[in-house]
Amino acid sequence: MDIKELYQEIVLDHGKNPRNKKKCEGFNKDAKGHNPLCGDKVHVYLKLDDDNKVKDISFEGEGCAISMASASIMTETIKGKEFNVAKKILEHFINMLKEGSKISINSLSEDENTTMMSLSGVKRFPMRVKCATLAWHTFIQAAEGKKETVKTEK
Amino acid sequence: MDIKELYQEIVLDHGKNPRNKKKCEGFNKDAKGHNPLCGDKVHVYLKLDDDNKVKDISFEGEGCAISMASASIMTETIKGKEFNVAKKILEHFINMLKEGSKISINSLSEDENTTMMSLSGVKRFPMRVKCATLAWHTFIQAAEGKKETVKTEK
Amino acid sequence: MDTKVIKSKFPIFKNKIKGKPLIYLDSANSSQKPKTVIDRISKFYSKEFSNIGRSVHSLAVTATNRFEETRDLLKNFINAKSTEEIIFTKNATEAINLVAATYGEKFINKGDEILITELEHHANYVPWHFVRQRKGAIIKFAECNDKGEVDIDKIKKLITNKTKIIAITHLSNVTGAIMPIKKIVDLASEKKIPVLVDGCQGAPHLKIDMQELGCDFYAISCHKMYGPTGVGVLYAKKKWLDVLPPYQGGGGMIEEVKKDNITFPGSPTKYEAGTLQTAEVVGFSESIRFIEGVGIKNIIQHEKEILEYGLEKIKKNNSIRIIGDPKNRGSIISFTIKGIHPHDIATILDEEGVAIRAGHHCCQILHEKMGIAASARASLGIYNSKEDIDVLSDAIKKCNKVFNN
Amino acid sequence: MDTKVIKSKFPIFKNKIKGKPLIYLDSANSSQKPKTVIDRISKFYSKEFSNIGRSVHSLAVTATNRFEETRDLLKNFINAKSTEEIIFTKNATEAINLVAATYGEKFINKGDEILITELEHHANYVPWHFVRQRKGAIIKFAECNDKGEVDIDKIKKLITNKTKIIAITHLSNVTGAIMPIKKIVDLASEKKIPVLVDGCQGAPHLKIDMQELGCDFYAISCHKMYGPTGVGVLYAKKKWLDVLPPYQGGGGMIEEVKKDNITFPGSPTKYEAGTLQTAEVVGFSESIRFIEGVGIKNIIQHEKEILEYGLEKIKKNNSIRIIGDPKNRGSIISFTIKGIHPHDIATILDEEGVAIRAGHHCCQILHEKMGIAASARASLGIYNSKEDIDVLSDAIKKCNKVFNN
Ligand SMILES: Cc1ncc(COP(=O)(O)O)c(C=O)c1O
Ligand SMILES: Cc1ncc(COP(=O)(O)O)c(C=O)c1O
Repeated sequence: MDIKELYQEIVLDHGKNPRNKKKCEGFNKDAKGHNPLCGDKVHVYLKLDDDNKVKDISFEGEGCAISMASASIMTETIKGKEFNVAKKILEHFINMLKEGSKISINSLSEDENTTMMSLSGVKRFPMRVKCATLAWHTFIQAAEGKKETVKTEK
Repeated sequence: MDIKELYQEIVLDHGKNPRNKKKCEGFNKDAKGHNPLCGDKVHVYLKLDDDNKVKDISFEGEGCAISMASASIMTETIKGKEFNVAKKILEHFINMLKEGSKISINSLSEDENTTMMSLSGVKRFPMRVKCATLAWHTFIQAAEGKKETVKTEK
Repeated sequence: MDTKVIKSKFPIFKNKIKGKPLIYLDSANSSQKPKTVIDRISKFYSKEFSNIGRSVHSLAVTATNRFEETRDLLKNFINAKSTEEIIFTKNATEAINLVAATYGEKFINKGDEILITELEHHANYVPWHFVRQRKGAIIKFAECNDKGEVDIDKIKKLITNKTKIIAITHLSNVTGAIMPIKKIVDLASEKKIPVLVDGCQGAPHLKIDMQELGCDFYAISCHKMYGPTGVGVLYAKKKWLDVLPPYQGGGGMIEEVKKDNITFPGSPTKYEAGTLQTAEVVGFSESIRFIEGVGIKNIIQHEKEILEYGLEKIKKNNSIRIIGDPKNRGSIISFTIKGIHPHDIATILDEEGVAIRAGHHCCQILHEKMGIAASARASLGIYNSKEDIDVLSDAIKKCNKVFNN
Repeated sequence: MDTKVIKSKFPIFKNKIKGKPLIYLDSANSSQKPKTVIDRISKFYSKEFSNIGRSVHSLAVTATNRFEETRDLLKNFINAKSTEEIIFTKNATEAINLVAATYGEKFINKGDEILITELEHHANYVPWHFVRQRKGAIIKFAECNDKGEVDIDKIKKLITNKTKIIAITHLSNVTGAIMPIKKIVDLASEKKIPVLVDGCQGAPHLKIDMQELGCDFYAISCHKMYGPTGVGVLYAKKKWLDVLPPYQGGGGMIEEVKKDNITFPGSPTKYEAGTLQTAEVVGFSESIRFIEGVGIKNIIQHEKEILEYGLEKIKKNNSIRIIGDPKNRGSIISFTIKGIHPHDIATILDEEGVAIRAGHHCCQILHEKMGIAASARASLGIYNSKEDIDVLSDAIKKCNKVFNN
């Protein structure tokens, strides 16, 4: 396998030009994530409406291409979706990163699916799984209103 | 070599019936010795006259056969001798224990020499050298008027 | 159990001592290592070595995985609730120091009481002595009886409202007494007092199940479990690790470092500062596999047989005094011979290829209680056989002969 | 120096990483081990193993002698005055913690100042942070300049009558800056301030002579000196060890233990509690022999050549920023590539068989100063060659290619 399978064009694009990298207006939840090993940091802002739907989501932070791309892709993918659906997507996403399985969720468009799948190369790089999941865990933390910084340790 | 070369009759005799094991009358110097590893303890009492001659010497303590025999033999050997001669004897004694050399000091009678040499078996047992020298070092400590307990460490 | 087969797995037994086969009866001091453990260390250094947890290159990933695998194995072996409860230390001594220092700093104040027993190894007294000095605390010693065991009533009587911790050995390294940990934990938990168990002799010889024992802290010495030197383990309930301060500071155990403040991550990271004993921990995984391969039940059964055989045989020698006679006893026989100092015994036994230990075995308080300065100690391991005991017994007779008594 | 011959002495280089030869550039993290070290450990466990210092049987005598031989070797290697000045610890981190805890307890009080630098590894900051917390002391940071070095004037200016210790790295593990220890010691000794040197990167790469440096404490990490994991060394002047309190408590470090008091022996015994890293220390003797065999002068000369070659080559790549440009520099090159995060660099390099480290290298203060969160670091060992640098340089170009920049 070529290293390009990890750094696919979609990943590089999201890494270099992350979408929704700002503090979104009117957010009502937020949380911080931190990977002390490499210094990756992310701050997720979330506007969750009363029906637990993600009205808006954005992030700020710095880190490697994988973590930035993953955060960017996450915001694009789950904006407008139910929190429960988002959780389901994360489940599939983690399975993809760890087991190499496909993502198959009805509520994901083909485009969204392709974009998510662009991170599948991470599977071969176990040390980088944390980079790919940091933003997602931080999103969950924000949605569930927990206060502590998400930490990915050793 | 047989273990009997370490535990020669003379050594066993002195170990079981140590000579001068008491607090001698009129001592003017004393010191304590301690081997924390095995718990050997010795307390040497010394009457040194103005000319630095050992008028009387005795000891109290408890420990293995080697340490008790060595203390007992020491008191017999150096009683009546000059401090400097005693130091010389110790030097030869240590060389015997470590290098296997003979003791050859003019002021030692043939009997005294034989008795000292009965400890020569210790050479093959490096862990036991400390047992054989504890009383001697404590004697030097007492003679030189130092206050700290002599310690034989690891 | 076929000890010939077992012995063949330990390279050390291929060597002769003074021309005689090695009869190793000093396992309570440190056990010998099976070939699988020795080879695992070599292989790790030759094929997989890298510093763990800190780099993203392949070697570091492998090394980190191997290291954490051991934590997983150990978690299952001692039935901890999570790997967060398993901290690798330098030795059991450091494990107890870690608890004394951090728990002492946070929870022990002037006039508070630390409850230990007269059986304790210096490793389970000196660290508390430091807390006593630093905090003005009081150490109470539960008394040991003639049988070399501590009656639970003696402990009960000493518990007061000021008792802040009970620190107690699982299996005495001198008398072999096995303490009723579960009962002590029940007693202590009525008053919400945490219990630290010095498991140095427990871990290699007993079934250790943290959920069954219920203790708050358990200290393990890997080199007594057929493992490498340089590693110990502290098991601690997560609720304690969550509130106790860090111990040693350095790389790997921090979260965010600023000039005016530092924050720390959760356990076990918080307690593992600097470069760890990577190769040793990886090697230790093979010790656990070895013990599990033989089976802890088989080990207990085998050692019990040898112990009973040994006690019976040695008791026949009239000049021998066995130190302690606990009802519930592990694989240790400490003894003295009338008229022969333990050091002399050890030397004479060594001439016969028999390795035992002589001294106070880091238990001065207990020896003083027994009215002796030192004792000789034969301690068993998985590799010992009845024949070993026979050689020991003959060698002891030789002592009598040399000393004409 | 023929690095082919040197590499052949390290079994790890027989392995392929992702099908490619291993180019190991992570020695500042931990060095690889020569076969002699690996085999010494195996041999020790297979033929000589026993716990040391505690038993009188033959194995214990041999083991003790082997262990103490290493102390002797090391004493000569670093030119200490006596073996009493050599204490074996778990790692360098523990060595610094030992000093911070004991010196801090005895000599540092509220308002006193601890002087360190912005270059320090967390191992030489966090332990002092604990002293700050415990004692209400103040930590002052001597500033690091653009070149990644600390000017001695910056240190001089911060010395006051309240300065109780200066703790400083010998060789920065990020910028490679070599600090003028002797001059700092001269400065400090005018005011009778002791100097602790974090010698983790100094010991493997520089000539270290305690009489020449004149420092009071020197911390060493054996696993960075081609030695086993699980061992560090604290060198300390005897005058300090004579007055400082003990650190960890347990077996082996006591003199007399009573219920109401405990007395302690002299150094190094006082500081070596519990079962030591016997096999590791014995193995380390072969590391010293290995280094002496190659010759420290040859090592310095060789690493200098490779370093210069590497710096020149890497500087040619316009997208690279090298972190620091110290006048006096040891074998470390930390860098960033524009638009590529260090973690991504490390991953891409690993695909080429090149092992480097990415992160803050336990130096968050320094990284913040340099305005970055992380960097990539290539660090040299005795086995690295110019060809390794060529592979590194090509691999870096690959990073540029993957990221299209
Ligand atoms: C400069 C420096 N100091 C301290 C340390 C810590 O050494 P150890 O991890 O062996 O305790 C290191 C290595 O990580 C280092 O490079
Ligand atoms: C009961 C007991 N506690 C503590 C220790 C200390 O263990 P370590 O030397 O591995 O720290 C020992 C062994 O020496 C022991 O037998």
